[in-house]
Amino acid sequence: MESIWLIPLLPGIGAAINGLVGIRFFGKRLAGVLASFMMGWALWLSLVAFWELLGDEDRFHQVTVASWIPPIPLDTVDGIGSFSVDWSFTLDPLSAMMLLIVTGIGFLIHIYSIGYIEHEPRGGVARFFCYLNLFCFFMLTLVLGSNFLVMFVGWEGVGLCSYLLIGYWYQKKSASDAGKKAFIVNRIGDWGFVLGVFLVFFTFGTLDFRAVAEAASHMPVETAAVGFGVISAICLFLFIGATGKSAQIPLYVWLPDAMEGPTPVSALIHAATMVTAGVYMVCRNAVLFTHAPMVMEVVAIVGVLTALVAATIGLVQTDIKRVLAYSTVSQLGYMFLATGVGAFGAAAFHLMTHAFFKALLFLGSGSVIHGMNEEQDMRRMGGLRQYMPVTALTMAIGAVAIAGIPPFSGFFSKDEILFRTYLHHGVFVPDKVLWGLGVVTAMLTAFYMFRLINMTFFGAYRGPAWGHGAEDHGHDEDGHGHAWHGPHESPRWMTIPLVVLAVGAMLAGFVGVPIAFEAVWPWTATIEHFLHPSFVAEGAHAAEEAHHMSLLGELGLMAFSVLIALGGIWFAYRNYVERPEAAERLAESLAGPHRVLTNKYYVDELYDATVVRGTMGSAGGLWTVDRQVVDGAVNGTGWTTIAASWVSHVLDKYVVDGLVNLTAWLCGEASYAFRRAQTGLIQNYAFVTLLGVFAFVTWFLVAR
Amino acid sequence: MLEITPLHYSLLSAALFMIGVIGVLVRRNVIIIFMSIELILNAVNINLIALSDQLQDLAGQVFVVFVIAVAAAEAAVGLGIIIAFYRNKETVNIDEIQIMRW
Amino acid sequence: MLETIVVPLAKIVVLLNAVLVAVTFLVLMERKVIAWAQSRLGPMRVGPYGILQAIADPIKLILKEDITPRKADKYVFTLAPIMSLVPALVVFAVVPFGPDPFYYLSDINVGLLFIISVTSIGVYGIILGGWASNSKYPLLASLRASAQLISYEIAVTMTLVSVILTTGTLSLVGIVEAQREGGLWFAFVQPVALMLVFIGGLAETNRAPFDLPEAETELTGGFHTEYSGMRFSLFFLAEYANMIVISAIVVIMFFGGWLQPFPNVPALAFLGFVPPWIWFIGKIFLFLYVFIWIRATLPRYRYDQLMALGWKVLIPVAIGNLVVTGILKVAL
Amino acid sequence: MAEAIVFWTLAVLILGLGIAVISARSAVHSVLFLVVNFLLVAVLYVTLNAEFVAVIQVLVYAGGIVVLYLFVVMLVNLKKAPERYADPRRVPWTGTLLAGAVLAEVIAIGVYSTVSSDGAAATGGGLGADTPFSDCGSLVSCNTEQLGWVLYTSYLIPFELASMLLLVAMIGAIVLAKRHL
Amino acid sequence: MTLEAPRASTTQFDTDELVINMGPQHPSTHGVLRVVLKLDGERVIDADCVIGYIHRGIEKLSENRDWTQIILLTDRMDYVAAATNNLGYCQTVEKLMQIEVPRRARYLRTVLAELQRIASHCLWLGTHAMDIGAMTVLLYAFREREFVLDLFEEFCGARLTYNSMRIGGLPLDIPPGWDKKVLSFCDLMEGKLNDYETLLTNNRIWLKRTRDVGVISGDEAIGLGLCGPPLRGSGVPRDVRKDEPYAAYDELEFNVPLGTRGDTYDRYLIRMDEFRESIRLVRQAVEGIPEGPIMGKVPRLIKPPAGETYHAIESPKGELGYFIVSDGKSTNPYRFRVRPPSFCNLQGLKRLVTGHLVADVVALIGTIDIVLGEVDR
Repeated sequence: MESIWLIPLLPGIGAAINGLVGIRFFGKRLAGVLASFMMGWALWLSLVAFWELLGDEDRFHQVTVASWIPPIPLDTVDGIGSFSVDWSFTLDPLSAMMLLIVTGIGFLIHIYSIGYIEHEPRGGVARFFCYLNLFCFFMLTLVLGSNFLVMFVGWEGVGLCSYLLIGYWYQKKSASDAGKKAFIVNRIGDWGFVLGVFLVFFTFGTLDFRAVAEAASHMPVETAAVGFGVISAICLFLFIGATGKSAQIPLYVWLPDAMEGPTPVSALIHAATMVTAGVYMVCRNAVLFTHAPMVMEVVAIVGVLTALVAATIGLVQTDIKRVLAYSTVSQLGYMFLATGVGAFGAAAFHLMTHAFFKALLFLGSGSVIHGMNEEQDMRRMGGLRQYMPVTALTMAIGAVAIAGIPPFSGFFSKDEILFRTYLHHGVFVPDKVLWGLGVVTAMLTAFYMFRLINMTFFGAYRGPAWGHGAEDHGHDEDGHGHAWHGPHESPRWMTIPLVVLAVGAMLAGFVGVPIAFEAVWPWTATIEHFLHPSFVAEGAHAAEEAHHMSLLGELGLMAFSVLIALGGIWFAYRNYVERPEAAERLAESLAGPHRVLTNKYYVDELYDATVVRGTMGSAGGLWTVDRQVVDGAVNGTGWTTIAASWVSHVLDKYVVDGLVNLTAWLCGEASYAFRRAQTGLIQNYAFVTLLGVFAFVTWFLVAR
Repeated sequence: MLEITPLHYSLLSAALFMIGVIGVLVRRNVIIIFMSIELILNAVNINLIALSDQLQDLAGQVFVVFVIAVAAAEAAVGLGIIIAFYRNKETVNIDEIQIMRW
Repeated sequence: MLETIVVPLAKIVVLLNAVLVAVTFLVLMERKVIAWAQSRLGPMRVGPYGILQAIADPIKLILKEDITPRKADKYVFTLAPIMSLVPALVVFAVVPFGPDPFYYLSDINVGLLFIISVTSIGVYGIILGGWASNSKYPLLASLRASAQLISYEIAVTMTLVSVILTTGTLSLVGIVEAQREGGLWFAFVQPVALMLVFIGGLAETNRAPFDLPEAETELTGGFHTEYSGMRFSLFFLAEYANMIVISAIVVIMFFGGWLQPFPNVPALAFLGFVPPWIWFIGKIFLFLYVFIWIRATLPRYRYDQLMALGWKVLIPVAIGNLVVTGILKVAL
Repeated sequence: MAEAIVFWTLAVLILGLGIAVISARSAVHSVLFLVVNFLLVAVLYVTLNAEFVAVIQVLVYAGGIVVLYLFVVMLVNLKKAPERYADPRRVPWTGTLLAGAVLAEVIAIGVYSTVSSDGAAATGGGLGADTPFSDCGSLVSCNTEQLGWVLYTSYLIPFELASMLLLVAMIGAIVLAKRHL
Repeated sequence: MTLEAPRASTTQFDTDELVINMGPQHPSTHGVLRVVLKLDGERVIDADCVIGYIHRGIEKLSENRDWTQIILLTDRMDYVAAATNNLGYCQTVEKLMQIEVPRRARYLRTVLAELQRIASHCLWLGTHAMDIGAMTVLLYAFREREFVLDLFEEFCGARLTYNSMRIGGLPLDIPPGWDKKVLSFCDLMEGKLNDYETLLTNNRIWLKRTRDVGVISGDEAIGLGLCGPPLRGSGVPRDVRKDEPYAAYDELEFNVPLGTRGDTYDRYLIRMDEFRESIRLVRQAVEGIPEGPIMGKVPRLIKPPAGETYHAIESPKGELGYFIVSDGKSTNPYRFRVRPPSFCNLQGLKRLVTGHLVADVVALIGTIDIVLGEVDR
């Protein structure tokens, strides 16, 4: 465990090698294998660290590598505090879980990428793996960082890598635009995060998570009765940060656009790891948030609204990756819903299962896109089951998992969230409203996921023809020099990660079986017990809130949600497999809502009209002011100066210059007498020096 | 005469120093003037080394090392100037290098 | 009296004669080895297999007319070959041929620096020889040669510093002793340094592929074009003596001087029956053979390429080696 | 005795060669005398138990700086005699006399102080202090390692400054001497 | 290098031009060539070739010799490739007189010409490598050249100036067993070529000395009138054997190696390939020698009809052409003019060396492969 600092460093080294040397010199395979090897090594170290953590009583281990910022006196609320930051890393259950997710899924995605990226030019491959490794470096720093500032380094770093990777095909304008969008939107969130960090230091005088939690646990809980206090402010700011990184309302708009990046990137960054950083951060500060119930309520509302809105948009999207993107937003909403109702364990659990099945789905979609020669539109697919059986099967597993059908992983985590929401008593919102919205979202989820599966893998093939005389679909522009021979299964490099992830998506849920199943499965709620120490302050005794309900009621809820999900699946099956034309009729009959959904509620347009136009408009206004008023003033000043200077000039020329010239003339006349001493012969000057020495030595001789 | 004291070294140093000074004053070839300066520096070094040995203090030797470094720098830059000058004027006679007076 | 004057004097006489005789036979060896490399026989007439050629060559050179060009600077012209040879021979004062004081003239505590500084004097012979001839080609060649020598001297000296760093002593005997105690020749500890010193040594002795100063196809004989007879043979002697010096430095610094291979391995202890000085001289001749071998094989560098190699490759690598050595020295 | 012989021989040679340096007609000869002079000074250092400095003197002065001089002398190879023109205003002989006078005065001071100071310690180790030179093995002498310690501890900053000076000089010399930058 | 700097005027301060003579007694000018180099430092800014040191007036001399005697004179032009000189002359006269040469003679002429090419290239390789400092290759290449000379000696009795052809055919038929020896020489030579290439082709120093040295583009090479390997090194596919086949070349298979960069290294590679092509040609020709006479129907008194003709062959150095005018009355040519490849290629030297260092000059003289006997005639 002492060497956990090595875990982020290894991909960092890989990135450095690939970036500094690889882009010029490495072959494609070498770059990929090097990056994957570094990730594999990091995975191995993570597993070792995890094993050691299991054997550790404290479930907490902190390693300080070096001092970063030496103590600086800074103002805090308690007078002058000492601001010092170390490069220190924490291993506790939460970070250990994240560690395994990041290294494990990261490793699989690296391997997958070797196959996915092989048609890129040589330097591009090394650049890609450099970025990917760099991302893992920062993500691991974020996860392991034991104080806000180290986390912030990782936080910004993953933002940077996300930008770089979204814009990986930077020649494509849409890709570079999407990268910039992601970067700028994230900056808004970071603004909140940074303010939160400032406030944390100002309040607690430290940035260490554990110390902050410890200090916060001694402060009163800021319920509605107590009022909106400093902890609530901190939490709100931090949550703004989280909305940016985790794509929640109102800052979710960047994530769908981020699908311009290569698919492994979408899987790793925009589904499995980076976007969950916000959730992770909220969980990490669970103690703070539990002391601010009003903010918790806000989190829950934002979460559930995001989940619902994204799910509805996802219903009508036709781009396979965009469906998944909105699905990701929606699932992240679920996670925030969970944190909002205080179920941090459930949030983390859903984070983990989501990482599995969403990475799986993305990689599967990548495989489909790869096999369809960069085709992303689902309307051009269909019936691909027979061409790419492995992809179809694994993606179907992923879809079942996300829909929440037992015993696949999604069922356990999502059900846990819904169950906890059901039990939650809100501050502003009436009880069960959040739950109701969550259930609706669950149904929508099941529907759009199976819509995706059905449109892609079932039904008739609707894509372009291939072979001799095939219609050229403009796909030759993408620079892949190879001819397309129809949809095909992807290479081994890509399918093996799919299979591994599918197994994970199937089985990951069993670490968090609900207590209701105690009778048939003795190891219930393992993960929540495991994670619990991370969510309470050190001193606080581990009093788990008892969420009790009758066994029957709990099972009923589960059955209800499963039924809902099955309903969604059935609806999708009816509309897209049995009677494909039904979907179009439905769309026509609901033309208005359909158009709204297709245009994503016009949010982008809204932002464009308000924020972007507003900024541009005000900039134009300011420019006008600048030109008319400021420049006018400057020009006026200039004219005045010219006029004044003319007066001054006259004075200068005759009076001042006259004096100066007179002086110079006098000097010049006088210097004729003296200038003979300046012979220009250096040796004469040296002679004078020697004369001085002579005088001095003579004085010395005589005076002694 | 037979017992060599630091005074002997100092006087040797003084004599060599003055030889250097005379060289600087008498010769007109800039390069030889530079060499005379090197002689002066060496005279100083002899003094430093002798007194370092006498006073059992390494500072003298350290200073000699620095003097040698300075001499190297001086030679490099000085000779660079001579070369540059020679390229333009085709002379190294110091009496012809005097147009910057007045 | 015996200890302080007679014995050292006798050693000096023996050593100088040995070196000069070794040089004459080295010339023969070079001719023979190159001839074999070129599928020729080499000198065969004088003595059996031409062995006495080693005697005949010097005699011929000594008996030849010693021409001094009319416009040459006579004193400097005479002095230059001497200034070239003397440093090459003086170096042998500190070269240890064996472990006991019997085998060397002196073991001073700045031995390596002494060698470096004395060899740096040798460049005067070349410059002055070229200048005093009062002729274009020799002057060009001598300026080239001295620039080459000074450039490569920087690289070699820097590299030797990294070896000094590993031993902590400047004494040549101390360096060899350090290799005995370490049980490993420095060739294995400092392989980069070995390559640098060897390449630098080739350049400093003006040997192929760095034999620009005497590139006969380009500058008709280099700085000693105007020399003949005895004075030429002094330059000649100096060059070959320098080869021996460089070989000796390489052997002492990297191949354990008089030590047998792997001195600490008991299984190889039987090699101890060979006297140390034989090991030493044997290794030197091995390196001289490599020198000759390279000359028979490689074409010649161009002057700018040679300087680029020195300044852009060898010196940076030497500095890098020094830094790495320093870091390792501190870290270990 | 031996020390005296060595000293006087060296002193005479050093001074003689010094005079030769400044009086040689040809600059090349001057350089040659200078080299030999430096080598002899190095020998003098050895007698004063400063081997390291002696070797540095040979390596840097004789092997480096003077080679530079030689290069320049050859590059500035003039067809016309470099010292043909003499400015009428120069004062060489007065200067020489003055230098001689200063030397005489210095000698006088030295001799005078030797005669007058019995307790040399009072003047801070006066020049004439008749403490004989120490043998090898003391703290100061014969010790390259000691010199290294002092150089890298007490005199570290001057040492680094000297290296900066050399760097600056190097760049300056390149800029000055390069024809087309 | 401010040695004896000739100064145009005192206003030009920065010109340090140095004029040095390379040759006529210089080890690497391949004979008595004198090159006047104008140097800026070590960089060549101008070069003038001074030739004529061994001018013997061969062209004028030929106008006073009868047609058969001239063959002897042609031996003395490119004295390291005498057989090709003979071939060119004989074919020109045959063209003038419209004599049919028997097939056997044509095959034998091809064998001789290609053996001569191998010998000439051996000499070039040795001296070129020697100039750049690889002394061992010289002796290796000369060893193999000796074998060729032995073959010639066995055929015609001479080792350098063969006088090996006659107008209308050959003076002698080959000795018995000669063809076997030629074939075994071909096998030997192939192995030796690999030896040379091991020493040079991938040698870093060799690459440094030849790569990108003396680069000349194809257009420029044509403009300067270069021919032979220097022209083909710049990628111009010009080979008289292919373009205007003579002797038996139209019946044999061979490739014309071409360079891409036009630098010294490419010219080196081309000549190494030409070695191999020549061996291939010799093999084919020797194995395909037909039976039959070795002399065509030639009148006892050779007296071509009045007229003029030009005929060129591909000598080892390049395009060797003869221009002959006959007045139809006398027994000697009215006008005799040679277009020597060495002379034409030497004109490119100034262009090649300008901007390079002095040390490259020897490499470049080596790469254009001149023989002063041919340049001066």
